Amino acid sequence: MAGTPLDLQILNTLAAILLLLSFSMLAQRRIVTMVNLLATQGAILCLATVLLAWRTGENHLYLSAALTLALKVILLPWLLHRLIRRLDVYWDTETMINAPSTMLIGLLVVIFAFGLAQPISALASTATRSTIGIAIAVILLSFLTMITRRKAMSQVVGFLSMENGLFFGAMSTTYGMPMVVELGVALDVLVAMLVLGVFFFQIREQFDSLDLHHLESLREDE
Amino acid sequence: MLTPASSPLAACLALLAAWGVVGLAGLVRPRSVEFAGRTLFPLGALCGLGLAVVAVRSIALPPEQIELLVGLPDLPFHMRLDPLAAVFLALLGAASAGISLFSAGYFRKGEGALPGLLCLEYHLFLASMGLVILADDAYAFMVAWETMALSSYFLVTTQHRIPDIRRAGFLYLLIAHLGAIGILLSFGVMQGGSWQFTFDAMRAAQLDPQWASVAFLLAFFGFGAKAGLVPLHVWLPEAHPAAPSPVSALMSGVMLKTAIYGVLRVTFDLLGQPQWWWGLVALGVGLFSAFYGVVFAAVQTDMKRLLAWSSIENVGIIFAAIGITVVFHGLGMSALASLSLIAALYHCVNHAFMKSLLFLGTGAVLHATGERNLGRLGGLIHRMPWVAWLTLVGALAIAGLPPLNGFVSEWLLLQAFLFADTVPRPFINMLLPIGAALVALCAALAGYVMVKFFGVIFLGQPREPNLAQAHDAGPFERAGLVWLALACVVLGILPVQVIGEFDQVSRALLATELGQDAAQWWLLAPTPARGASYGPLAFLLAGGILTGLTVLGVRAVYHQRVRRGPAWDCGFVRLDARMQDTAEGFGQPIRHIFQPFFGMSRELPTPFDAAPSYRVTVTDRIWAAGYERVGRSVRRVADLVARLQQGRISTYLLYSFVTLIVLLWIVL
Amino acid sequence: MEFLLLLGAPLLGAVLLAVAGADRRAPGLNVGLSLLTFLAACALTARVISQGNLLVAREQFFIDPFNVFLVTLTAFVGLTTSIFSRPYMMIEAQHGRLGPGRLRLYHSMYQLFMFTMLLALTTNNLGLMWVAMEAATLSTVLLVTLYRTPASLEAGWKYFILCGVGIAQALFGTMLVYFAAERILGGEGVTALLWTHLDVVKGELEPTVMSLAFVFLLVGYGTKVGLAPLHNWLPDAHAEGPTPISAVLSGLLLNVAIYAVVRCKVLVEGSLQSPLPSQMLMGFGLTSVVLAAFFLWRQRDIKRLFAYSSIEHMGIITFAFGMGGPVANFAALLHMTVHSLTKSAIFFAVGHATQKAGSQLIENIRGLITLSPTVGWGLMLGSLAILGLPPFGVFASEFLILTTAMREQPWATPILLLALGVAFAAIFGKVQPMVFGETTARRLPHPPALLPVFVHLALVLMLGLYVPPYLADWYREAALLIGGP
Amino acid sequence: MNTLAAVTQLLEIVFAILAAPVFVGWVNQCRAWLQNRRAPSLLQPYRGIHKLFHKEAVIAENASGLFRAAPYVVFATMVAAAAIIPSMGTRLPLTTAADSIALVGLLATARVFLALAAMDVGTAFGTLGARREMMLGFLAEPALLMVIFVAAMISQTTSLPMIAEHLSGEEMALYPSLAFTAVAFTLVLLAENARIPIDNPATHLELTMIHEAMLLEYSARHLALMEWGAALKLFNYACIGLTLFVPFGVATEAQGPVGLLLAVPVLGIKLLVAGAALAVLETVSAKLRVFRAPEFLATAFLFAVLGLLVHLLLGA
Repeated sequence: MAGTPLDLQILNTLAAILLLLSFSMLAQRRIVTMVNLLATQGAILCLATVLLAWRTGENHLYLSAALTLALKVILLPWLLHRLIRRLDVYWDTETMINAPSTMLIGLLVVIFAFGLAQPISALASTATRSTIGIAIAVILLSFLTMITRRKAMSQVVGFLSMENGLFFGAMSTTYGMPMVVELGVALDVLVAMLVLGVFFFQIREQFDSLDLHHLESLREDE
Repeated sequence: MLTPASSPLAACLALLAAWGVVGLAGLVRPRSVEFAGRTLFPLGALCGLGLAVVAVRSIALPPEQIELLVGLPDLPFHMRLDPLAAVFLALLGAASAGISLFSAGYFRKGEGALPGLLCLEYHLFLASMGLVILADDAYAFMVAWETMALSSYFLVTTQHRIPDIRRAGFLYLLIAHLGAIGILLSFGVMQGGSWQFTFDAMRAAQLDPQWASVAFLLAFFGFGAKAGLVPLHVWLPEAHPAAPSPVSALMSGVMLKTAIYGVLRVTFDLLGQPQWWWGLVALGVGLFSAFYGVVFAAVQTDMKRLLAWSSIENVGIIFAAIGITVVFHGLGMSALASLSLIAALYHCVNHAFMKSLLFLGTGAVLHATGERNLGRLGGLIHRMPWVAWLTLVGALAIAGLPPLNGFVSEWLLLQAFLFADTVPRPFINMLLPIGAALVALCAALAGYVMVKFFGVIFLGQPREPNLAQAHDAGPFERAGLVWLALACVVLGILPVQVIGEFDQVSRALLATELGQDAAQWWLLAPTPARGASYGPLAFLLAGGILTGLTVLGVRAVYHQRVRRGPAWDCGFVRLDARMQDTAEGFGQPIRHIFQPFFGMSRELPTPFDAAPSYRVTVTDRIWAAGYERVGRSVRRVADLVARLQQGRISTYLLYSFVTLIVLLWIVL
Repeated sequence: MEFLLLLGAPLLGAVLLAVAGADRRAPGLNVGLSLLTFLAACALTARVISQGNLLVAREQFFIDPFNVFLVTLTAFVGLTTSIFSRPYMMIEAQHGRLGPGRLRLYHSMYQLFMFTMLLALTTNNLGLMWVAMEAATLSTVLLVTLYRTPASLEAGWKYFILCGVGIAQALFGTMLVYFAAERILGGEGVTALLWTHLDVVKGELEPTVMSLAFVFLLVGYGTKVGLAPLHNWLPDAHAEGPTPISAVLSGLLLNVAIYAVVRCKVLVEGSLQSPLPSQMLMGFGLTSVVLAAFFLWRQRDIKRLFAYSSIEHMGIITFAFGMGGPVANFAALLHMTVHSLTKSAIFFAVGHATQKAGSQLIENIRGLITLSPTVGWGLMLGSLAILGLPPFGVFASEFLILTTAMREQPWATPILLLALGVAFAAIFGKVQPMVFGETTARRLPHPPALLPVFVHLALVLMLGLYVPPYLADWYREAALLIGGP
Repeated sequence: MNTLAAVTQLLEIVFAILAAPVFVGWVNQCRAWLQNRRAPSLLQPYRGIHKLFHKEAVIAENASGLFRAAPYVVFATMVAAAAIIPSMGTRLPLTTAADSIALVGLLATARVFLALAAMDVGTAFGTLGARREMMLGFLAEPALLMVIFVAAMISQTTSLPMIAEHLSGEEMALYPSLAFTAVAFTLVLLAENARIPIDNPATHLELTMIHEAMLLEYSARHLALMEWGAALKLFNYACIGLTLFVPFGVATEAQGPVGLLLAVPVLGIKLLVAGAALAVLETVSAKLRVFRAPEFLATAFLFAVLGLLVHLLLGA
């Protein structure tokens, strides 16, 4: 860390914070804090993008940073908070597996992700190639969060943190995707959120709770 | 395109197409019975007759091939007419002519499906059988094979309101499909690396013995499933009786022969040099099926099921004949091989006519009385003389009694078995003669079954009062029955000419022939050296003269007064229909002697019953042992697999997560 | 010009129907728009046949023999489904299951869904293809949850989450491809993601990165195809939505997903030179066929039954593409065509059958043939066709696939045949009592439009007996294009 | 067809028709002597037949045409069978038309027509008799065929005259296989002709009779023909046994007319001895239960198969 220039050091620390955030999201029970963690994750991602844009002079990165800020930091968390208040679903108490074992599995997943990223970062020409491992780790951790959650809302938060991980991955491997794709992805995420909002209201209306064990009627082993 | 006159194959294809057109014409006015009955079915019979004539004339001609436009882009349908195909086409044409004639008068209102639809499926069934016989590449064969199965499935389920008929239809199509999969696999093995699926490529492919045996066994399984050999026979006694009688006649008489055609085509033509031990497999399975079929036929109480079981017996005997043909051919005893092949072909043709005649007879009875259960029939000979006497011809023929055709094929088969002691293999020359004894036992049991069948239905007193209004068969039905009975008699009396035709097939398949040099036209002496000969015409003349002399002798001496009185019956006065032997009763000795074969459950009355009743149900053990067990195991696996889909979304996510990690691990 | 019409019509239609989706003429408009798209697709095909491959709008869109036949197929089935959905939706509205608002949503989403599929098929840019797939998923989620019943909500939720996660993996895979391509083609502009450029340079792409990318892409798009371990969402989604949507989902969306997988496989195969991708495809295909066959056994809902049958057929197609080689690819393309035609025909018949019987449970639907022969015969012939009985085209492609499998992978053939046998027993055992026997169904207010069912089955029967030469050449060209060992 | 062949053929037929009732009378006489009863005269069967011919035929109301035709068919088949058994000479033109398997077929035809006629009237006894007769039939036929097979394998042909010539031509060679088949054949003879161990020819006891049950409804001339046919059947079986197992004395081609003249008395003596042996066998054995018949005939089949195996092993 010492030999690299200052901005790279900051980028690496920001990546480390991202990893820490997704880890804490894995262990978190309260949905409100999860949404806040998601917002901070978005903020960190936006910061890193701005820093990278400044360092590499890729101006389209500024635009994607602005997009991330608008979407991932302001709009979506606000939407989620409003939903949480309207549906007053604050707790996602019991999970599939207790916290310590999820953390342990998370650790294993991170190790696997770093092992996986070795060949890619060896080839990457970008400055931030070392953070690819962290990006993959964030993706797999958020996948794990979705698996271990009982509430629909927390699954959605996991899904959005996976989007963040993907964006960070794109940013660290190839300084972001081509503009038209970035726009498309952002649009998709926005529409996805709208659809999810509609979903929550309908589920609430049908089952008067967002717990996923109502959504287990379509099965075949009984 | 050669003009139909000069090229028989084109003529055959034109006639099959004519059948298709006649079938489609049925849809023009589907509801009217007269249109379908009076015009279309006779037209179909004419096409059948034409097909028979063209086929018989082309048996002696060299093989001929045509490629049609239809088919896969790089594998169009190949068609081929060679002596083997010509014989079976002749069989199809002649038998279907009689059956179509009969069904012209048979189908009436309320027969389940619309008459027009029935006419379409019926003629599609005939056309697809014709195509199966003519097909010369794997794709065309498979398409024709399963169209045959499909069209016959729809015919079987015409009265689909009855649950048993639906069950029979499902079982039939399922086993037919499994058989077809077996055949497809065997074709795959047979092309042996040349990767073209025309039969010529398969003939050229040199398979090493193991692969050839695998191909043979797969084909044997596939065709045996359609022919109804024992382990795979369970669908036959269900499906044949479920269909309307002309269709049962067509299925039993002709469709089973396409399976036999398939085995002959694969064993002798496509696999080139068959190995002799294959014959033992065919012989063993054939004999066991024959014995199993006839024993079960003897205990049936439904007349059509009785005939279906008897079909299994006859198919078993034909497979036994094919078995010894392969044994002789494999061991190089060519004269005997051609003798037993001719016996097999002869029995095929005989059975087609005999069994169709019997099924059509039961059809006429079913239409007259509306009753299929033997327990509620009897004494019909008085009201249905035409049907009774013509069915008697069929019954005597299938029991293998001398002047008729059943005896000729049995005689040829026993002659072939008789020389089996010259087989060089040590144990085989002892087992084969005992095989002959088993064939004789089956023939005798067939006699038993036929006496029961004819006696219980036509003779004795009518067991139900409403049998009195039974009316005889209509003109068309009589014409169909007479055509088939005539065929039985002609085949019985003129074997020498018929065997002359089959010689072409033996020369084509086994490169040897029987050669009818010494015999006059009326005497059948296949092996002059052995001095065994059988002249049915002289035999019949001598019998006729002796009977005539007896009648004249008696007339010269006898007291001519005749008085009709009540039956003597050892002096018992009140004689009613219930005192006769029932169908179960007639089968009782067989149930007693061959006890281990049957799964029997008896309901014995207890002394306290108000209305004591005794009922015995005979079930097929193979169904319980084999098929239900397979069904249970598949259900168990299905339950196991269903556990994958428990409905919780997190488990589904876990599946995809684990798949991702595993794949990444592999790629690393 | 046709290309603009091809994509413009559905997009414009979506907007138009969003506004006027509720009134009586909306279904007619829907049919008109689909007809317009179909004509555009035919014109486009004629142009591609005459002039060969086509690059439009600064290489953003690319039409070659492979995707042009899929475009025509999609447009055609889209047209017939819209014709079928007209009476179907009127009857549903009459039965009070759908209000005017929902009809508007249905029609606009239908056109949007067609647009996204055509976009995914024709685009040259892998990223844009991903966006189109994601948009397709979103539009169908709304369609699946149209009835607002608890079951449809659950199905929609699972469909959304599972496919969302799957598609996210695909996005990461696309990024890895972009990363590998950028090192060769240079970072400026968009060329690094254009399939035509990637296809040219696929030899030099980095093997390790490409294999990782392929894994992510396979798991991603594989979820959309419904391959075995990732298939759980498919039966629920296809069974709970309205029947026209099930028909389009089963018939078309699975084809588009397989198209995407094959596009990626072509790139990865070029760069990897090892049989790993095809082995993976074959592995997925075989597990799908076997698992689906045994799943079929316990089904009680007719639409779930045919959803599992779709999984089985997608397994066969993936297995065929996995084997590679001109014959197998030809058979796989033929199988895709006949499968989508037959499966959509079956869903049309099932749609009316469920409406007549008033329930989707198999034991409540009895004796269709007696009350309405057309629906009964349509369902019977359709299920016989899907089960691969010869006169129909499905047997033709299965014949080619099985015979190639006998040569390439002799060990796989018995497993395939066993699965086909079990599937036959399961499906036919359930369909037969539905079609035959005493009837419990009731008359429908509107006469069902069953012309599409018999047009589809006639086409499949034709493909079974006689594949027209220009169609055969089309498939051969596409098969060579896909290539493989 | 030279005259000698025609004469032999005619002689065979006439001799068989005339000698059959006498043979039955002779067997009944021997049985009576063995059971120390006064024996009925040798010509008693003739008197019975003559009486029956002059009686008025009573036919049941629901009897069909088959019932009236059956006696003539049965009688004619039995005469045809007698025509092709080389009991006296081997130069029989009719044997070219029918070999030994056709002979078995003829016997089967007679049995089937008899059973059908029995079922025609529809009484309990008729159908019971028919069922039992067919049961015996299908058990006996394989054994009979194996017997003929062994003889055919020994002489490499299935035509009866050539078998007779082959067997009589050899100098007095002992065939162990033929010994076994002889035992089998006697058992089959007893079963087929309703002799004591299987069925008592003289009885009218409803439960035990098999052959008599089928003739229950016949009267007058039809009954006469049926009785004569049954006698002919016994005569035929005896002749088959004599031809196969006691072949000497049959006039072959070479011996010309003199041989034929000599053959008639030799056949007479052989028949007398056979009749006596049959009577002894009947008086010695007791009647078996009907369902013991299968074991009885299974042993017959076993002996025939043993004869076959012995032939295959020892070549004789």
